[in-house]
Amino acid sequence: MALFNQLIIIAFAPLVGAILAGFFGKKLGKKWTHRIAIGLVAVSFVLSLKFFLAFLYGAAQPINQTLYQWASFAGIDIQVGFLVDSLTAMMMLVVTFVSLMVHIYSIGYMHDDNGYQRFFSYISLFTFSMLMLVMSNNFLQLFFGWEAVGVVSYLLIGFWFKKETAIFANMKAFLVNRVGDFGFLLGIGGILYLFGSFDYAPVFDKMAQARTLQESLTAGEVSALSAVGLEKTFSPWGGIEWSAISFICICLFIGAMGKSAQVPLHVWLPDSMEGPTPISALIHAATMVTAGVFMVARMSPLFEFSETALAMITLIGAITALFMGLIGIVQNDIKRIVAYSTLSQLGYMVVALGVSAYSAAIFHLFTHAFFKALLFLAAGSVIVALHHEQDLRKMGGLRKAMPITYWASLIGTLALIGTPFFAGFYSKDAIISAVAEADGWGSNFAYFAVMAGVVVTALYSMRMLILVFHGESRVEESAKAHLHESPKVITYPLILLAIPSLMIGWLMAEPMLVGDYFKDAIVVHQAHDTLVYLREIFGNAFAFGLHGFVTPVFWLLLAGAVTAYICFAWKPQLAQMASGIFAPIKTILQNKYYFDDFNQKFFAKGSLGLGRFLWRYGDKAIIDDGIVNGSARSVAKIAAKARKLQTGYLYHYALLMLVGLLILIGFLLLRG
Amino acid sequence: MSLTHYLTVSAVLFAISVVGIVINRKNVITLLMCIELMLLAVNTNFIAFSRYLDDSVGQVFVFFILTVAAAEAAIGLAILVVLFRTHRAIDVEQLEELKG
Amino acid sequence: MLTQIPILSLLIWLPLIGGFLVLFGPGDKLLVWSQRISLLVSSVILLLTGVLLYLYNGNSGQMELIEFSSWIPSLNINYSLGVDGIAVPLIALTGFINLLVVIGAIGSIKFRRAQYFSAALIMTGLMNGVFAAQDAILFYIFWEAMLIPMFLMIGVWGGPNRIYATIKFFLFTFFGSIFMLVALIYMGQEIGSFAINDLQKMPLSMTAQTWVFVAFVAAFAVKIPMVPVHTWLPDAHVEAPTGGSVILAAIMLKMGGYGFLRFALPMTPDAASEYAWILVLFSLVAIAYIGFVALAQEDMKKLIAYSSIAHMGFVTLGIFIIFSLTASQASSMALQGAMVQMISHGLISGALFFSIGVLYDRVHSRKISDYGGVINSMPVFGALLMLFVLANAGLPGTSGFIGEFFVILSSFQADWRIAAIAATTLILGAAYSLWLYKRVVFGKPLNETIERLEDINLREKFVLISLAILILALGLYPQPLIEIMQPSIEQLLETSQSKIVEAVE
Amino acid sequence: MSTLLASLTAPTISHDFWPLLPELFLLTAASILLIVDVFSTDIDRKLSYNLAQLILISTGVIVLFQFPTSQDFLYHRHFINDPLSATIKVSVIVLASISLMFARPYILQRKILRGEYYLLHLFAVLGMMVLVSGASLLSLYLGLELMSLCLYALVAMRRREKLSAEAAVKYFVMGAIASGFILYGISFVYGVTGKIHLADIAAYLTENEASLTLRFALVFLVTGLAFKFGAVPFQMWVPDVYHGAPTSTTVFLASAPKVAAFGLAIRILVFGFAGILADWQSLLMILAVLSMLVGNLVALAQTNIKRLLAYSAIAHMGYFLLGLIAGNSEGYSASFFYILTYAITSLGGFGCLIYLAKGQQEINQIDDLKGLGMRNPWAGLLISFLFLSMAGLPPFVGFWAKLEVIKAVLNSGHIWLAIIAAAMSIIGLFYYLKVVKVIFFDKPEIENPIRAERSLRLGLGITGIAVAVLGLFPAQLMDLCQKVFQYI
Repeated sequence: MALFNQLIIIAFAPLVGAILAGFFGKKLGKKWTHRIAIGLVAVSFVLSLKFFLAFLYGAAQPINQTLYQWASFAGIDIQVGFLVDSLTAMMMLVVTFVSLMVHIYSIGYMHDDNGYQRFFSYISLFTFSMLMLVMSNNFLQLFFGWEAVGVVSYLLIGFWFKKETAIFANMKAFLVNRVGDFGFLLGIGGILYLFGSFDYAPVFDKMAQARTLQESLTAGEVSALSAVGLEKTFSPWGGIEWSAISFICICLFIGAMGKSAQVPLHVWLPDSMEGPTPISALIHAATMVTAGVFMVARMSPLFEFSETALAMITLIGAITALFMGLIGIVQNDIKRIVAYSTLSQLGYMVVALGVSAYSAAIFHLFTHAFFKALLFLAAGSVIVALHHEQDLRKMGGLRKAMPITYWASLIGTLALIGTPFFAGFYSKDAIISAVAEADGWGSNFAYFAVMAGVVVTALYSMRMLILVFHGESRVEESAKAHLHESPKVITYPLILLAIPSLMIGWLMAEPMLVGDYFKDAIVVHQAHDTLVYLREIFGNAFAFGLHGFVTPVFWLLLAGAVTAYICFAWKPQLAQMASGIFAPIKTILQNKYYFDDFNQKFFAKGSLGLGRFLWRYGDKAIIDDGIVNGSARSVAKIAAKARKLQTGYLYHYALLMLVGLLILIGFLLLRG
Repeated sequence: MSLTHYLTVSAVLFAISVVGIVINRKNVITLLMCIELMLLAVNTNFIAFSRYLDDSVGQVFVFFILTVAAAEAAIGLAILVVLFRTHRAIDVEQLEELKG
Repeated sequence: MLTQIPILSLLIWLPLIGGFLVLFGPGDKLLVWSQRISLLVSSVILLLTGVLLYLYNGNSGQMELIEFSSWIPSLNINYSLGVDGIAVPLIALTGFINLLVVIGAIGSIKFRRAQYFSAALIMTGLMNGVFAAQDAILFYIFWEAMLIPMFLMIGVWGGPNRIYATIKFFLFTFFGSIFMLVALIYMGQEIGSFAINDLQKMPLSMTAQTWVFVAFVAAFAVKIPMVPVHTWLPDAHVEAPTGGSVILAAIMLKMGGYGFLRFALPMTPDAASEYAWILVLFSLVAIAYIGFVALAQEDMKKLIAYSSIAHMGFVTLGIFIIFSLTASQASSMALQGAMVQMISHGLISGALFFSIGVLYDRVHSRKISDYGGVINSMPVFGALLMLFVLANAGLPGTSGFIGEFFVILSSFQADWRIAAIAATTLILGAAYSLWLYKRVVFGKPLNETIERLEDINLREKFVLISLAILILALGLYPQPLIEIMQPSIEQLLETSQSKIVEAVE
Repeated sequence: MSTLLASLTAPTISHDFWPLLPELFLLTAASILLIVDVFSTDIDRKLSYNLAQLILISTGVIVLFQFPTSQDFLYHRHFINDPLSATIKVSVIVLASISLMFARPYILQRKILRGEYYLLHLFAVLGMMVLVSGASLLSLYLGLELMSLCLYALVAMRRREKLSAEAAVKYFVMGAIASGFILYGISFVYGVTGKIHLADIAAYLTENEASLTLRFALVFLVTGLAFKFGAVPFQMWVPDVYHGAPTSTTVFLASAPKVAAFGLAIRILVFGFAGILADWQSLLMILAVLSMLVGNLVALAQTNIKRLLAYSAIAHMGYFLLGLIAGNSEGYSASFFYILTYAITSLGGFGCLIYLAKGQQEINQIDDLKGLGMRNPWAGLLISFLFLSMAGLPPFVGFWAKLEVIKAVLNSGHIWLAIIAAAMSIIGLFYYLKVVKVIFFDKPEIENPIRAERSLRLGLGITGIAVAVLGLFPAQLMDLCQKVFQYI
């Protein structure tokens, strides 16, 4: 079977599943619904795996083919098509695998929800949209997938549409994402303006030319760009000139900030936890939120040419990585902690992008997908066991009751904090070393941030682990009674995710980090190549793992872990003391740096107020009452006055007639 | 006496008649008389001109005007009678129901 | 054989005749009869539009299916019809919407039904006339005559404040168009012909062009409507019956854009390019300002009405941005955007007004605050409305996206700041659409009336689903529509350019 | 009567009376009817009515039979017989007969059971016929007076009615003043030129420069014309008379005399004073603008429908004058088309008031039309046709009328006039819409459906349908209106 047809199957099988589950779910019944949905996702998983392996063993060439012409006129061709190279293949694998896991997991998690079929159709639809996003070979389709995943996430966050918080959260998520898309669309506009095409290929070719030029003539980027005619500039107002490339890159990155929840557009992600836990794992940890990272990596040929954009990316990533992690420490909602850790991990990826260690970023994306999905699903398993109880303070000591879940989350946590040999270790160390290498603007701060982030990550992760599974149980009596390990449909996905979390790191680190797996997908300029050092010291995965124990990173995470142990397991009163001492900081953290309050007060209330104002005074008062009805009124007034002339007295009539006559005569005389 | 004198006379007559209509507040009969006066002023004009131009048409015209004036007066008086029947008075001032 | 039939005349006169047949027929006494006739006629019209699409081969971009017969020789006014790629889609839209309106009316109109049907049919005929007329005066007659049935529709079946609304609507539109009439007569008696084609060719001095252009803008800006002459629309929509709102939003507004494309651009290109910036400015105002105003509405219909104004802002933006574009590629993209936006807005706003009608028939209120948690009792409706709302917010994959996308991108070619302002619709549009949806559909059932609502019946399903299908189909594969329009759009650009040369020398 | 005139100005009565046949026939027939009516015992004068209609129709037929193809002056050039006069005659007759249809049931119900009523109609028509064929100031004057006197009487016809009497007095006095003005003007024209034949005056004006006195006289003539049209500032009588007169008379008053007056205007201004066109053009401009302004504005404030129609009539005269202002045959034909169609429309407009007036009770207020659309959809539809046509909306004939005059005035280069006309027609639309709104949107107080006599339904049907049909196929009438001016 032709490769392209396989791609079509990969993309559209989940869509078929979604349609069947959505329209015929009630007829099919729960059992057949999930069977069909899972089967179809499994198909695309298997095929994606095939592609991934093909690329991994260098057997495959990138495929770039058009499915159909979406619109074509006046020399503009906008198509729907697939570009599959190593990067895409990896993303496809991640998406389909996690999605498959979540599908299976959902059988158990959503078991007695009357929106069962709807849920399956949604997650299948999401899988389709995400695949369309990653497999796209042009900006329009990218944008389509971009918005489609946004919509499905909107639907899924608001899945329990009776919960006021849920339907608030999903609208918030969509709108914040739209803010990002605003920038993204402008970026696409810039692409069309600069390259006159929507497809990746011409863009990348142009940039490749520029790159070769630049490396031949050592004169710096502007001359190279001008040589290929890309040195155009935009001017926001008189005087100031922005280089078009930087403008485009920043606009695109604003889109990425929306999707990948970077400060200040991160506010939607914690609230998105209102949705069912499986989708938190699928969408808000593994796949959708990483779309931004993927997009920037995909656009690496562009970003490489914009120091400005890269610096901005570094900065924002660093801020997110550190400060969002800090919030995680004070959260008590199990899912929210994981959410904030996701934010901070996304920060890590973005920092990596900023220092043009794209492959490190993507690798972290890859590993993170597994262990974060794992953590979420484990949390979900706990939540189910406690009958939808999410508060840490009502948990504890669950280790014995639910061993599988415990071990799963233990592995996840270790991977997350970057314990050597675990998946997270390789990606995170790579990022840190890359940042250390970087000398771009803001890279020092970034280095500090990622290092501090290690401690913070260890702290909140261990805290969570301890408060949930260790110590004495704080579970309510009602729940305690039938507290037991979750059913197989829940535990099997945990196990299946635990395995990669454990070993994917040292399996893949070699080809992906230091190898040339991404050679045909990711472009890095010599000047920016920050993974050089890593390559030197890497040796092989095992050696690197051992080397991990002697890096400062390891000691930092140990410090964090130990602190967590002391404060929450050994001497809880210390935690009380600390929170007493750092009370002001704690309040700031608990209020999430007041981002939400500000948005609510300023943007939400503000724009509504502005709308009311414009409506009352612009439309109603000035235009309607003033101009429209006003003129009508004045005409009526004049009419009433003019009517008085008709007094009814004969002699007035005669007089007027005489006057009229005289006027006419006078006029004639004046005309002469 | 030259033509202008006659014209002046008729002009004065005409003016009187119009002014009469305008200032008269009381009796409708007066209006009828004013109208007659107006026509006479016109007649004077015609006679004068016809004499001046030495052309008989003007005088013929006058005859017609006189005839018409008679008919007009007849109609006017008839209407006056109707008015008196309905209003029990023939004051001009009372004619102000139709207005606005 | 098909090529022999005077398809355009049929499209105009069949609905008119049908309308009068229903009007003077037995009326409500024999309601079934009236309904059957109107349904029959409407379906035949839709069939005929199909035939039209089949007969029309838009490769030349010239007028096709031309019909000509002398009408008033003394004034050289003729009954001449013809269509190009700009008119055909609008006629098709008209036929489609009309059928839905008639079907939708069957259940929801409670009194004087037959007259309602006839009003709808008559309007359809007249609107087809507007799009098919190739003689300026003939165009004006259809354009103006169409106000009368709409006036009656709003006034008879409208809401509590209908009188004010309908008279406001009539006067606003008349105010605009009367000056257009003067302009048309002026041009016509200058060259002794009212054929649109001749008027497009005739050279005009700059001053003359300016005045004529002002008159055109007065007419079409009111119709489309542009800020600040838009205030008639919310009132008219709020008071109009569902069908009235649908026709108003889906087709009547499009006439403004059609008029700009057919008259203002080719007849007065120099004046247009001279003052394009003003209209671009007001289009941007419409997009941003109206976006905020829509956010503040408490009445569902008013909200949708305002969103229509914002969406029409994209049409005018797309039309007038071309004058600051150098690449013909970009300008045809802009015009494509404007046209697609018109068609898709016809579908989407129609769908939204139908949906509101569905709610209104059940709850008899348009206030958003009287709703909440509708989805609990009306899941199917909720799902469909979700699609429409997202389409209204310009979601890729729905038709609502294409127009905005093209217009924004092409205006980026002119000046990225214009694009930036226009792109705020991504945020504002989503904000008011989704907030509306949240308040009306999501949440717990507000009260037991909401709890006991029955979901849409077969008739309503048919109407809404057929709209949904079209919206998705257009969004996923717009190419057929674009192919129909492209040659005419190039032709239009051609005529609008060439005249500039004439007038310069 | 005009035989008399012919005999007087001619040395010997050796003339071909053939062209005069319609007038002669009408005169004799009317006189016979007078005698018949005196002896008829029938209380509601059915016979007289039918006879009157018969006479009108046969007169019309005669006119059509000898429809002139050329323009020739007869009887010492006091009488002109050309397509224009013939056309106006026919239309006047038609209008008169339709208004009689409307009048019949009205006067039946109100016991205005005098044969005179029909007689006066006939004589008024005779007056108009003479008027439009007048080729000299004398014959014009006589025709005018004959018409006016009959109308005065007709207004006073409801003799128990206070308003009717008041209206009659006002109309009479003002009319008399107007004709006084005209006469005064004529006298000066005669004085300066020494001629009373229009042709001679025209010739005089081509030969020598117009003296101030002559233009002074012209003002008086124009004033008289303006009065007959009811153009501002000589409109004061219009609303009062339309209001006070019995509706049956108003119907007639608002239609036929306007057309006749158009004839008068053409004769005097175009046949006589074409030489000083610029002068009367500028005078008419003032009148036109004022009329459109005042008429539309004040109509806005009316609650009485008869007065509303009266003021709208004033406004329409403003539009109508635009055509004359153009000062070329195209403009005249536009005006002619306008006045004809307007006459038909207003005939219907007032006719519908009669149609709705039941028994003794009158239709005065606009609100009396409430819910007509429900009580009688057909009538509602036809009546709204009439009003929309007056507003100049397509596809009704009023639109074409406006289009033609605006085209004419644009053609003559007075763009500002066209713009004023357009702006005013917006105000106009507003009050016409108010009427349509009352007809269709308001709930009726009395639900009972309206049933009316056949003649009424006929009259209303003719006018209403004519308005619509002429709207769709105006070409023939337009061509006619242009043909009649081909001799100028």
